[in-house]
Amino acid sequence: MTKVKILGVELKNPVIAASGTFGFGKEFDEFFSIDKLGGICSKGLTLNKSNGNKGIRIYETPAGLMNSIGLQNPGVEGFIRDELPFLQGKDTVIFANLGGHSLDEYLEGIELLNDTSVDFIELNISCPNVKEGGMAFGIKCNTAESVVKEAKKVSKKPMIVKLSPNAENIQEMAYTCVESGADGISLVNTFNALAIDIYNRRPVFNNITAGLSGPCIKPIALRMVYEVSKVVDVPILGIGGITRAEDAIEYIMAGATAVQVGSGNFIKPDITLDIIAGIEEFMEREGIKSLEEIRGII
Amino acid sequence: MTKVKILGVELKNPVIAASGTFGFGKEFDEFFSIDKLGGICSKGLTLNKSNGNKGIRIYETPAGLMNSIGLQNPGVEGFIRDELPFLQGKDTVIFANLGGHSLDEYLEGIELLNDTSVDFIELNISCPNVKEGGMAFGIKCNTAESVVKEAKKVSKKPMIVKLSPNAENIQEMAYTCVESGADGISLVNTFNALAIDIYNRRPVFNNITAGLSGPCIKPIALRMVYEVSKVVDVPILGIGGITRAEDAIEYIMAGATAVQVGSGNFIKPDITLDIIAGIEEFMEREGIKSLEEIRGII
Amino acid sequence: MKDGYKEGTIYSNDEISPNIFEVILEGDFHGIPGQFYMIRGWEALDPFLARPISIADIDSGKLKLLYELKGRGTHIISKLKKGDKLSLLGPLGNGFDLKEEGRIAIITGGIGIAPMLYLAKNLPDEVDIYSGFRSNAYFLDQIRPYVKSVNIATEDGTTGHKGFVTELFEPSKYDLVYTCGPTPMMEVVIEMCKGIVPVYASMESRMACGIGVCLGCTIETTRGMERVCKEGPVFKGEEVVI
Amino acid sequence: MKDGYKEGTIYSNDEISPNIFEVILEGDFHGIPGQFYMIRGWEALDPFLARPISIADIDSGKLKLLYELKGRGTHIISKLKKGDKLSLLGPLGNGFDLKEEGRIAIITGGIGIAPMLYLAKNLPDEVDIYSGFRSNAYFLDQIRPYVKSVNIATEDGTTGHKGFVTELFEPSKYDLVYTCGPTPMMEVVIEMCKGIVPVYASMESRMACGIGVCLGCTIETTRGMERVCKEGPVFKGEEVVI
Ligand SMILES: Cc1cc2nc3c(=O)[nH]c(=O)nc-3n(C[C@H](O)[C@H](O)[C@H](O)COP(=O)(O)OP(=O)(O)OC[C@H]3O[C@@H](n4cnc5c(N)ncnc54)[C@H](O)[C@@H]3O)c2cc1C
Ligand SMILES: Cc1cc2nc3c(=O)[nH]c(=O)nc-3n(C[C@H](O)[C@H](O)[C@H](O)COP(=O)(O)OP(=O)(O)OC[C@H]3O[C@@H](n4cnc5c(N)ncnc54)[C@H](O)[C@@H]3O)c2cc1C
Ligand SMILES: Cc1cc2nc3c(=O)[nH]c(=O)nc-3n(C[C@H](O)[C@H](O)[C@H](O)COP(=O)(O)O)c2cc1C
Ligand SMILES: Cc1cc2nc3c(=O)[nH]c(=O)nc-3n(C[C@H](O)[C@H](O)[C@H](O)COP(=O)(O)O)c2cc1C
Ligand code: FES
Ligand code: FES
Repeated sequence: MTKVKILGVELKNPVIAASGTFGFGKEFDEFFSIDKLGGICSKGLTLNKSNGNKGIRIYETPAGLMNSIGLQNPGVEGFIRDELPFLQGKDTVIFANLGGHSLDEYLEGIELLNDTSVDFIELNISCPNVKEGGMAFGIKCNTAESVVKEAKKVSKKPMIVKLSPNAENIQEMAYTCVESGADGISLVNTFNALAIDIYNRRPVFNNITAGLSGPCIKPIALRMVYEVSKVVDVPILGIGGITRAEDAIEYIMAGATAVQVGSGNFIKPDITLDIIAGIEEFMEREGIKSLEEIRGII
Repeated sequence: MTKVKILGVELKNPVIAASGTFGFGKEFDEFFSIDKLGGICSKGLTLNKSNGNKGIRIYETPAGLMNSIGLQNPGVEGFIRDELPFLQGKDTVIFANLGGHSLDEYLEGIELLNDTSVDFIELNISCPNVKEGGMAFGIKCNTAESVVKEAKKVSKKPMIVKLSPNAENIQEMAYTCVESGADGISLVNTFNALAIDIYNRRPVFNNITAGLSGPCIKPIALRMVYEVSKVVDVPILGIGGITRAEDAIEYIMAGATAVQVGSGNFIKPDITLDIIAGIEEFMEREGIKSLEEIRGII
Repeated sequence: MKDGYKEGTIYSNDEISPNIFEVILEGDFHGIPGQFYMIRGWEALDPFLARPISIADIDSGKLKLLYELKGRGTHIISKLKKGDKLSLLGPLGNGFDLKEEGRIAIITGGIGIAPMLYLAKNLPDEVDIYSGFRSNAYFLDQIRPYVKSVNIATEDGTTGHKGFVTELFEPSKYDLVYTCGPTPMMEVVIEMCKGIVPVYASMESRMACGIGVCLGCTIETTRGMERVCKEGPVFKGEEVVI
Repeated sequence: MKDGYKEGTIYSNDEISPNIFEVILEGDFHGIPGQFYMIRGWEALDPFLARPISIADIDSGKLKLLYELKGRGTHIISKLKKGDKLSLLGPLGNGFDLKEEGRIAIITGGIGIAPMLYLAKNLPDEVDIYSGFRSNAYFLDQIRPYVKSVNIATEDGTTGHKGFVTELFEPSKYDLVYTCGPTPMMEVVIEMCKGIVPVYASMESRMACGIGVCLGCTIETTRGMERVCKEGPVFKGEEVVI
């Protein structure tokens, strides 16, 4: 009943674990069978292994949190070697979230992923926490355009482009990415944000700004998903502040094909299961046979 | 000790009541003497009286709220006739927040305000809740430029331009406004946001989107104030999610000369007094003689 | 000067009917029938806003509130126990105009019964109350001593008349009507009474501030947009633009 | 499968020293010394994250936690009373490696004393504890029965040695050291012990998830970046990159 199809790939349900909030699935599989999820996005990968950022990495805000992890990850090869085998053994759809500091890094990363069993590449042009590249690609349409175009040429996998809410114009950005070859769009990544340690008179984070996520951003992210759904015809994965089934349903009614749950995973390891169950309940109560009936209904 | 100066006008303290959250001061004056505030912004005025929007106007979100009041107000003349006399009798600084649906409306409004005792005009090019004009002026630099330039020509009052966080590029927007004649910048107004009533399968608000405010937006708004402070040299009024003295101090450390408290007024009528007291305490404890010492210190 | 938020200590907080709670707060509360308080049962910023709840009764300074479990706010409040604190701002709003004589009807729907105990106590005894509920009736036991007759309608027929409360009530029998309940019900009452008998209706609205500054709670009246929290919550039927 | 968040019912929650609270939870808790639980004392979304708190003791399934009033989270928890509920996820982290013999020192700073009762109970008696506090000492009465000596330092001289706890302790007298406290203190301890005696340090970090997925809590170790919540919180002194 809750099945959805993204670019020909069937997901059991529209609930995907968002990148950077689910590791590579192992830790969660100790709490519940991650087979139950529609899909899983890997932690953001970069071509080479990275230690991520120094200093404070997590800071709580009202109904949300800021993070400056900085793409700590084992590198694409490390992922393929050490993490993917476990994920392959699971009955869920795999999204490899790929970041990069330069166009070449993205392209090399894609080439490595081409020959694996991942179902999708989620091209992350929206990470605010790396010094070069990352979100810089996701602010102005013309920079995004060139990355997406080149990436698409190389990619043998269906390619979802993950947008930054910091983009100057989210509709134009989504439109540009799709015109440039994006097979799907996911949004939003974190909002660029600031926190100050007033006692030490300096920013909390070494990089000054960091990425805001969680329920606090949901109303804005939902608006962006809605706006994007008006200008592109590809599947949209809605992300931002989802902690309840109702939130997920809002995204679907705003036009998303599926949703990703990020920070919510931190406050309850099995929150995705609650959300899936809640969606099922809602569908039953409202007599909805397929989520297609309510997609983009508003 | 907490005194600050904005364009030659002295405020007792840096705490100003934000537009639309303080009426015209009368209701609050029943709870505490509003003389204690650094300043007061009027509800957003339009040239003509307006009834505002229909349908639901207020919707709570995690650590925030969405509103779609739609500039219900007595019109500039109504304000001058019925509200200003009361405010004039108070020992605080008055900001007349002026919205408009067209350039002409802004200009006529300014002319009417020119001959009054208001200390500042706060030009609202950022209201997301009116059908025409409003925020539309505050998204792209070139539209803002023409409004601000013309407004400046007409205005005899120091003119603060209130920016929308929905601007495509907040730094360019602030810079453009200052180049076009803004004497000061206030930011942020509310974030364009969406909420969906999933049971009725329609947006909660008649206008579909509405404006998000409150603590949820603070980390983003603070980042914007910081960014703007790097590119303009005029006084900045920091706004967004302030409910505690610490929040206000963060804004000042990010570069704001003063702050405005908006939604916070709804959760505690005398929250501004707590904030003022907290700032004083902080200054004493930290041995700060003047807020100039910490302005933009990060 | 008016008081800002002050703390009330919970004396009792009981579920008197499924999803319906009665909380009694110790303190020195005041207010007239039809006025309300803004209530917070949490210190954090989520939920963000306080909730408007009518005065159900005030007895030697103790405040009684009757509330229905709706969403997160009432859910949190329902978990509080004796000795816990609530933050309250009030009394707010205009309250009912109290009439000293004539035949009076009170018409309520669901939790709209909340302000009626305190109202009935402050009216002469010639009052008939007509209360509609979805299923179980509640709170009427407490009101009964202060009224002449109690008339119940339930949608599922659990108690009293099966159907709507408006089917029980004859406007022409009264000199004055007070009503509180869901807007659609009150609109029917207002229509029924039009030209026959004056109605005071306690209107619903979503509130942010409760003190007249956000303009979030306004409704259209014959005098223009008016604030439920300030000019209201009680409006004359003929003033309400339906 | 590991348990997700589960509820614990508060049996007692007392301020045992200024700003220091001890809460005891009824239930069927388990875990080893040095492990921790993620705690939520609220249902709403603000505060958003749970708080990591060490196991202070487990006794016939009852969990004891010792916590210092820091910010909003601990403030909310401190207001809870007998019968109220907490949500807990755990036990998490690696815990201390328990040694059965030799001379053992425990060095704590401030609230770093929290995991040491349960640790001391699970060590042989040949343990000396050295505890530093800003002003008042606390929790040592409970630990005393399980150790050979208790040595106190307070910054203001209220009790014991006036100064830092590290001034009291001689690494060469021991075969093993356990430490928990503020990072700067633990760094001194690690430096003092370098090449003399092995140290196990329970490291501090801000946590979001507590289960190893957010990478928010990592510290630099000789093996690379490691997660305090997963590979830790206990690290060997020589592994910690200072
Ligand atoms: C003047 C006034 C007096 C009231 N007196 C009482 C009373 O005595 N007892 C009582 O139980 N209720 C009363 N209400 C309604 C009460 O305020 C809402 O039920 C309550 O705010 C819901 O809060 P919540 O957090 O549980 O629900 P939320 O999670 O905020 O919302 C749940 C649902 O309640 C509805 N709702 C939310 N806010 C309001 C609101 N301000 N008014 C109406 N509906 C709302 C929404 O439609 C939503 O679907 C009164 C309302 C007003 C305006
Ligand atoms: C493995 C581990 C075990 C711990 N065990 C205990 C314990 O047994 N008893 C105890 O009192 N405390 C313990 N702490 C510290 C405790 O988690 C923090 O003091 C608590 O989260 C503060 O929450 P708050 O909401 O009161 O403060 P907040 O409002 O969140 O913050 C107040 C201050 O606390 C600091 N802080 C916030 N989060 C953390 C954190 N995760 N670690 C360290 N400092 C933080 C910040 O610097 C901030 O200035 C432990 C921490 C870890 C990592
Ligand atoms: C700790 C943390 C780490 C994240 N790491 C990544 C990442 O590596 N790649 C990525 O595309 N997004 C990353 N994100 C963003 C999330 O995938 C998601 O887009 C964002 O958090 C908004 O969703 P939420 O509000 O549900 O958390 C991260 C978010 C958090 C909180
Ligand atoms: C109910 C409401 C009405 C508002 N009306 C106006 C307005 O008329 N003019 C304006 O410039 N801003 C208006 N604002 C925006 C606030 O002045 C402020 O910029 C915004 O709410 C962010 O601050 P906060 O997070 O402290 O509320 C309004 C905000 C709210 C919540
Ligand atoms: S609730 Fe704000 S004006 Fe009525
Ligand atoms: S707290 Fe998330 S990885 Fe340790």
